[in-house]
Amino acid sequence: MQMTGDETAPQKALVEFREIGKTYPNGTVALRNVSFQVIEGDILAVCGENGAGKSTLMKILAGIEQPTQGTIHYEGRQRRIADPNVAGDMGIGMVHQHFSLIRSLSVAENLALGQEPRRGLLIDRRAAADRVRELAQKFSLDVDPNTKVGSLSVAAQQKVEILKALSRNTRLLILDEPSAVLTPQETQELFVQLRSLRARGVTIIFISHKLHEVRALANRITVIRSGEVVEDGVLSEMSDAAISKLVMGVDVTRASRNQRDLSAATPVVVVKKATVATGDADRRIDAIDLTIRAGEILGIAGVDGSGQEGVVDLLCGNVQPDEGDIALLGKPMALATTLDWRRAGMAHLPGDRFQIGGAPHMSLVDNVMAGSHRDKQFTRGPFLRVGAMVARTNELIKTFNVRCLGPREPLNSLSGGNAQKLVAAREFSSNPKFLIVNQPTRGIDVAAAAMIHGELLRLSQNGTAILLVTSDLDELLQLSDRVAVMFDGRIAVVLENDGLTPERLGPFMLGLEKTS
Amino acid sequence: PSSAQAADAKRAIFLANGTLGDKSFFDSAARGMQDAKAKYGDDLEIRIVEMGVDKSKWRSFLQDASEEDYDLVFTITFEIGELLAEIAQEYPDQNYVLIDGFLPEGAGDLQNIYSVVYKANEASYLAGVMAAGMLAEGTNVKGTHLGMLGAFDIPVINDFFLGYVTGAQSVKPDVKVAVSFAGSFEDAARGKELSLAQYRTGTAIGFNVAGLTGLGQLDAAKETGQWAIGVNSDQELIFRESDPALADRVVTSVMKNIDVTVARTIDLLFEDAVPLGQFEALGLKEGGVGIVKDGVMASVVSDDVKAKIDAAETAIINGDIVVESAFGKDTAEIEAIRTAVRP
Amino acid sequence: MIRAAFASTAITAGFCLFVLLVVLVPVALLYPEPGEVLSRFLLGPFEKTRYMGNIVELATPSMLTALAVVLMFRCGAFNLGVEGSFFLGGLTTAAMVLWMPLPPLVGIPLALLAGAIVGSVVCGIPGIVKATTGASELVSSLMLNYAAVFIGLFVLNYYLRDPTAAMLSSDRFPAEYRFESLIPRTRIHIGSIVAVVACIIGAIYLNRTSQGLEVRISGTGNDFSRHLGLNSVALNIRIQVIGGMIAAFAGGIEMLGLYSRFTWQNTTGNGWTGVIVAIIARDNPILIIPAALFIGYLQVGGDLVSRAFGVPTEIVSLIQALVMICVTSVAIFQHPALRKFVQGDRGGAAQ
Amino acid sequence: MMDLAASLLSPEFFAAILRVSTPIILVAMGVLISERAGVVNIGAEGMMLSGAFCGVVFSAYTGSATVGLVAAIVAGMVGGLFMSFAVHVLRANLFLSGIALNLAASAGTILALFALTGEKGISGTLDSEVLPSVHIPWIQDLPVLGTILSGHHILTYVAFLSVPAVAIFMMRTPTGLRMRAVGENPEAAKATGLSVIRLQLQAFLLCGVFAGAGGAFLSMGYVSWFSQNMTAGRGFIALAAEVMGAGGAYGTLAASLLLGSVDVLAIALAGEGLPSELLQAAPYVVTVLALALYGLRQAKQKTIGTVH
Ligand SMILES: Nc1ncnc2c1ncn2[C@@H]1O[C@H](COP(=O)(O)OP(=O)(O)OP(=O)(O)O)[C@@H](O)[C@H]1O
Ligand SMILES: Nc1ncnc2c1ncn2[C@@H]1O[C@H](COP(=O)(O)OP(=O)(O)OP(=O)(O)O)[C@@H](O)[C@H]1O
Ligand SMILES: [Mg+2]
Ligand SMILES: [Mg+2]
Repeated sequence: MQMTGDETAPQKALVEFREIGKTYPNGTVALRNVSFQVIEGDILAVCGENGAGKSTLMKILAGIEQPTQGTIHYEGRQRRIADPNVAGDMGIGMVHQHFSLIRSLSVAENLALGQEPRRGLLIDRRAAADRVRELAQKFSLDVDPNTKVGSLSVAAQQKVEILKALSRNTRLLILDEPSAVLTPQETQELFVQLRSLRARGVTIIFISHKLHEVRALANRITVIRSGEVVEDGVLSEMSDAAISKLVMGVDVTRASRNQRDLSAATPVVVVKKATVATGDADRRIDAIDLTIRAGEILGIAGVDGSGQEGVVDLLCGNVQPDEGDIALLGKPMALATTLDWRRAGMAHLPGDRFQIGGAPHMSLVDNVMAGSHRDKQFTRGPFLRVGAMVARTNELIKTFNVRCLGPREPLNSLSGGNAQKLVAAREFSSNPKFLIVNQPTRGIDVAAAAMIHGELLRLSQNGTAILLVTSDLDELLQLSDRVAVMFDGRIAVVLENDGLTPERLGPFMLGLEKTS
Repeated sequence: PSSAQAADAKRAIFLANGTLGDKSFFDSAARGMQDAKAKYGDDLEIRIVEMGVDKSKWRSFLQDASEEDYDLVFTITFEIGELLAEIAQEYPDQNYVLIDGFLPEGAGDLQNIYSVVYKANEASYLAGVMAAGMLAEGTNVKGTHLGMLGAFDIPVINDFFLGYVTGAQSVKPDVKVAVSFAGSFEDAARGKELSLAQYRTGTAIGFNVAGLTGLGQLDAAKETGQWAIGVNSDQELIFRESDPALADRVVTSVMKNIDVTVARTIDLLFEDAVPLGQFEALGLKEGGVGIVKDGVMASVVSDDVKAKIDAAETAIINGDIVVESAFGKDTAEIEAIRTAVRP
Repeated sequence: MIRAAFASTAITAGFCLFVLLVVLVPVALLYPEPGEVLSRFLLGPFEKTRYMGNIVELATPSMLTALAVVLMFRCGAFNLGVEGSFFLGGLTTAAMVLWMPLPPLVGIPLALLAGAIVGSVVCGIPGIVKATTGASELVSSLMLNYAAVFIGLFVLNYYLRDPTAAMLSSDRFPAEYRFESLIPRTRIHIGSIVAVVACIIGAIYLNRTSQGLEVRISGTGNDFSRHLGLNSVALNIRIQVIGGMIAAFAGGIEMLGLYSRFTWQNTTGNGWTGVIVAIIARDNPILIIPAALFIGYLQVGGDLVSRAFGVPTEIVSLIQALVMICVTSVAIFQHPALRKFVQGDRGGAAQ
Repeated sequence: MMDLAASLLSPEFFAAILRVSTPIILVAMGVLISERAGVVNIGAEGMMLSGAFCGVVFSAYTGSATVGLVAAIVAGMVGGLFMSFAVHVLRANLFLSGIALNLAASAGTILALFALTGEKGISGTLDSEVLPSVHIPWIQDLPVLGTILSGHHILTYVAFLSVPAVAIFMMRTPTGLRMRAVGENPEAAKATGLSVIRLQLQAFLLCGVFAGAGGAFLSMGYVSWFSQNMTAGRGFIALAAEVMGAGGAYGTLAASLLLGSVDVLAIALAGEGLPSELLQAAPYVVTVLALALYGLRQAKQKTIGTVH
């Protein structure tokens, strides 16, 4: 852990953590004895597995949580960061892992919140809007001050978040997994902007689970494991393997796909000219044709909001097509509800595990058994066989390596990655004929992601037809047999994945190229 | 307060099957208790207990009172008669008084209850005579007919109504009476709004039988310059000091003298002469009911009308006039009478 | 696990007592014999069989209304129609008993069933309105409570009234329809047993049946149940109808258990008590039983001091209001020190 | 029947609507503020009752209607403090705290009235003041409009003026913006540095201001005394109006006026021989119908809105 600095720049610490410890009121020890420095002008990557304590540490720095032990020194002086306002005054801005925007308010209102420009007693709306334009121009982030945040795409919301964090003369910008919800293009764009911020003298702390992003952006890295700092140094001096081992404590092997010819396999899902013209604009689809065969993983690529969600809605029964046909193993499904789809053998791992994929306040047993709670195996007449359910849950917890205190704990006591594994366990274990996976590894650590990837490949080998929607192109290309690229609610092209590259997909994703 | 009581003091308890502050029967009975206390001092121990509106709890209050050797347990209103009869059977050694309520049929031979009802219809008859008299004279009234504001369409209230109507008809056979019900005993604002609607559509004199809701009528009368008639307590007196202009609009009030009955019964207790096992219906003759004559009425009502009232009173006392009662009439009969006099 | 559960119950009970004391002592000091006031309030309810009977009598309807509330809350419906359902249930049961000349063995269940069905509309309609139009069930059920009372009074006045009775009431129920007291010197009737059993069944239903699991899932919000393909709209309506039926059934039981004729002229407050009990029971059907008994105990204790010392009923209401707030106070119940004490050394293990 | 039609079209009928709606509007504005800040206030009824009581008592002892109104408002705010203490400090259930406030206000006002006057029912013996009515120059001389619009209680005008004021407050002022943020997403608001508790406390206090004024309207103008439980459920009606208005000030005004109109209609029909019970049920049934229709329209608009 020898720190050989960058000779050219002066080594001035902007922030110094001294023996920070944090125990949450429920007894969870999130951090213990964390000590390291953030050097002024650096882009520091903070890495670590799910639940390692990264967000907690950053929340402490941003004044949202208070440490239960230790001190923070900012510009050489010990400071107590009592609340987010203090942090703001100190020049610390944070982009949260889960957005802290108010959806019904406009961009300008969101940015002004807490420090509204006034004209008399009222908010000076024009000044607020001007402030947004000014900031947007200064940081070359393009947003319209008067649109409602709720109607913005995720990427645009991310920009608003960043602008908000920068809106108070910010000298230290913290980004907690900013890229988790972005497409690769958007991520690239974000990085350009972050670099230019650094050039303006803003120090940046950046949390990510994606090593290549860390490499592309950061110059230093701090690795946290189980609430303790296990590495703190210059990035260029460390190999990927070393970092990955530091993060996980073990080596992680990536699952990989065998090239297969599936053209003769039974078509499981057949979609013909399906159109959905109502509902949210970015969920509409237009004359979609798709076939997914038994054992095949069909990946869907596309810029966020190109209609991927619409396809998922359509194939899990959330919406019925206005026009066109769908069949599952020859059975017409155009009018089918979610329940019909599930009965016919569909399973679905959604993007949002706490809202859609599970009930945060219910126990792990309830979360795992929901859906199979009417199976003969787990019922006796109208009654549940609780013993059998608990046994089954324990079994799945074991096979999917879910880290938890026990099956009776609530789902929200799990970290994001472990919750995702639990939801995956429920969906994957039903032996689906057709499986939809939507952003399966968003925001979860490398080991958990590898485990889920392995399971997906295993299922496909057993004949499950899988629809994979992901904005992570590496993941997409690693797992898919074929890739359908969507643009503006249509399928622009379907490509065999025989050595496809992101560059090959790019023009289709951006609508520059089209083949029917 | 018990320390100062004489050892052989008489003990009486009043169980209000509701809450005090109704400006009506409960308050009146409580007043009677207090009058008696003032009279007998340490020789009398009184207790006033509110049983609340939850009817399922009344029985246990009665049972408790029965087990604590009071000399007399007072209860009032029609709602409790049946329950009291059951309790009285359960505690044959305890003595009770039921005021303003009937015992159920077949309970008549209970020897430990003294029960009293009022002929409110008789006093209302006088109010009707007065109102119709003023209307017929037309000198200081504005409007074409009479009005009444009730809380609910229930027998006790309809009994007032019937007396009022028949009294009015005796003076002015074609008299019309508008009737509104508020659906509450506590909503004075609604009482006022209903009364305003009546006064604005031709009601000259209103009669309120609706507890606190009814007081809203007085405010409406003040605002429109019309007349009101109160009930169960002298409503003029409530406001005489604080709002004379409003008090001036209350011509009279129809009284059930519950306080008098309570105090008198306690007198009888000291004489060991409570007529247990008996039932009395107190009307004008017995002084159990009446109308307030010495307030606004004295100056506002003409001697001619006053004479009519006195004549009617005498006739009722002599038994020459028998005023109809709403008790025992079914809903359709009452409704028919209301329809007949609707303006 | 069991030790913790037991300790937590014991602490809850001890705490309720503590709060009660804190609120009660200043009031007691206003009276010449404060000690007597206290002991009357706290111990009085256990002095006589009859008082304990009163506790149970008061707890019986609120157990059932609380169960109705818990079921609806757990399903995500903030429906306060129990008050109106209770009223209409009582009225309909009374009407059936009076109109249907059947032997009690058939007549009573039939009357209760009819009451349950008619009374269920007050909770059911807001459920249906919510499902079809999205209008808040909280507000429409509050409004329907009032409507139910007035419509009920209309029926009473025009169709059920006993003209020979001096008050607005129905005819007397035939004696054989009224529930008999199970324990001498009390009016504890079969309904109390029914209520306890219903709470137990409610707990089994919620926690141990497939449909109960669906109810709980629906209660957590729409997305997850939609993801699973559950028809939570239909389930929601069904639960609100069932909730209404339970509350209305409670009204019928109250009617046949404690009354000899229908005499209600307003809602009885049993629905609101049910809401209070449900919240105190933290939406757990089994905890309804002690919570309802606790509220009944407060009422009986309050009544006793108001009878014995003339403490105004209003003071008793104030005490009850404060105690209610305190026993649901998270700040107190989940205070770290208290939790630590209850959970023993379980704390730091969460990793 | 002719009479009825005439009375329904009379200016007095419309004036009555304004009068009957006033307390609903005032309290609904308070409920709106607290609801938008994320704390639905079931206790508005209790705040209103305390306001009605304190207005009478303080105006009687000081001889000043203004002091009475201020006292009513302060009483409402004390109710707000009570709610905030229960919800934020004790962290008790919001619903239950509201129910408890209603209970406490009902019991507390009766006790206090008894302590002051020896009466539990009515403050008739207190010589309390009423707030003035306002005659608007010019308008009062107009034939029909004069009766409808002029000569109302001052708080009626305040109620109507408070609607745009609340709209501007919620939509255009920093505090209103912050309250909406806290109500919509407390976590996010907290991360932004807003104090959720302080803003919700302010919302409770403002709700108390309006509810207290609504109570003062009842006891210092509508009638000129306090009587037990005189609010008679108007706090709950205000809650309904706010929901029907979907949280917007103008929508809430419209809903309050609708509820007021139905009530006044029922009052006008009271003498027409319909069963009184059914007339009394009517406003509540209409409320539910209106809620349903409004919900239906909302749902429809949503689907239409998204097609384009
Ligand atoms: N509010 C909280 N209350 C209790 N425990 C918490 C809370 N927030 C986080 N924790 C726990 O603290 C630990 C660290 O969480 P933290 O959010 O810092 O992890 P992380 O490193 O950000 O993980 P991820 O990569 O999944 O974002 C975890 O065990 C988590 O369960
Ligand atoms: N009050 C709490 N009690 C217990 N655990 C909590 C609490 N609040 C948050 N946590 C847990 O702390 C963990 C960290 O929270 P955080 O918001 O950083 O999500 P996360 O783990 O990073 O998930 P993801 O990265 O998938 O969004 C979560 O797993 C969450 O369940
Ligand atoms: Mg995190
Ligand atoms: Mg994460």
